[in-house]
Amino acid sequence: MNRFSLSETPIDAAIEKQRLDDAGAGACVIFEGWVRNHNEGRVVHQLDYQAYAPLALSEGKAIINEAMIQFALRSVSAVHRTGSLAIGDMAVWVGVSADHRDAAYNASRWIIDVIKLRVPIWKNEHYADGESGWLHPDNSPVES
Amino acid sequence: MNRFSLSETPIDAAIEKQRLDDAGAGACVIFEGWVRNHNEGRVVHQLDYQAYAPLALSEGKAIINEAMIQFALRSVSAVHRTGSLAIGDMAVWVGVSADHRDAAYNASRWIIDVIKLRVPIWKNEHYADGESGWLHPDNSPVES
Amino acid sequence: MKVKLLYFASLADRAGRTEESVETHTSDPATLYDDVRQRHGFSLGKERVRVAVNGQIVDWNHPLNEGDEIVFLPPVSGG
Amino acid sequence: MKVKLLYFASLADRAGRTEESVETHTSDPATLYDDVRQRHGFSLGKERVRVAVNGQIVDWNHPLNEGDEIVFLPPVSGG
Repeated sequence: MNRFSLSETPIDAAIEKQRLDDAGAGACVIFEGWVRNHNEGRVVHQLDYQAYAPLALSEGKAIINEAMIQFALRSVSAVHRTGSLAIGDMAVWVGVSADHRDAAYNASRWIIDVIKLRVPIWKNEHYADGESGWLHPDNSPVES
Repeated sequence: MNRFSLSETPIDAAIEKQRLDDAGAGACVIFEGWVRNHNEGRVVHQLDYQAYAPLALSEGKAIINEAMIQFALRSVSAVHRTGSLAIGDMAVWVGVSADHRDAAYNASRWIIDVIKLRVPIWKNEHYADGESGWLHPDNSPVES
Repeated sequence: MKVKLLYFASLADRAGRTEESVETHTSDPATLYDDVRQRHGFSLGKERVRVAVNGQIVDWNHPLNEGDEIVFLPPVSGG
Repeated sequence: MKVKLLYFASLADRAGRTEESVETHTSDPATLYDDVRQRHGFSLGKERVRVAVNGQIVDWNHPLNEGDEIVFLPPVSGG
């Protein structure tokens, strides 16, 4: 079961994980991105994620298909939140299962790195000082 | 919250994961080892894990303490099953949270690798042909 | 011809809108971005922007057609 | 002196027991392992075995004392 989805509501990690079940799999690696209370030395209160949904879905699916080709995996599932998130909320969930842990770790890391580079989703941080700003993939501020 | 434990009963991943919560953490990486239905070309029906419990606990705790020193982590928790496991059962759960995903992935991989090398736990595979055997860390058979 | 532009994130903030319809004589996204950039005062150069037409990432010289939905994508920051 | 030996995994299978008390005159685990290995027919050499005394991994020349709990650890396979 391989899929990429967007969710406007909190991600249910337990449901996502069920998609990875496979009697041939010996290793499962899950990455979760959580909203942190700090970034680049500033106190963060809240985040908004905005997505260009049709392209985000097709890019996300393409990334998962590429991972299935590159790595010896059993299953992959990934979901990214959109909308407003509070500190501690899950922003992204990426799960893979594989026969061996080498492939599982390598694929997991590759998928989240490539999601962050290619999928059209933007993060807007709201800071304690009342300011907010759109961020780059490296979490530095964007000048529009 | 950092701990290593052994469990004679099924691991509850949701409870383990709660130990990782930290408002400063932006990344969480979870590794799960599952009982696979095959190893080195043989069909596996069941596994037993035997531990030398006092040393397994002290070695496991030492590994987690070393990980906290080596990597920029917020929290670590790991638990290993003992007793009889069926295909698909979770044999080991390792969770870490960190500000950044680099540290989370590196620590997760290091911890499971070192658990497999150092913690006195032994796996006995029961094969479809009725045979069984103790295994090495590389899953090759042990000659006693 | 008439095309539809969608704006996201920092470009939407700068443009003060999330979409607009424009009449254009340009036949490729590169020239269209130069126009739009000047009009809205975007500081991001093309080397930091990607372009999607009708939901697909395309090259800057991709031919444009009547009714296309065009999105200039500022650097993404998901995850 | 009397010490207690625990056996696990393949060594327990080969020894046909999970523990035994032994009277020994040897003062270090290296010599004790040689004795036990010969008696039970273990094929694993010391280079592939670790030794724990009273729940701690120790060197092969660690001094042994009356009542020690000694475990020769075959290669582990957790995870």
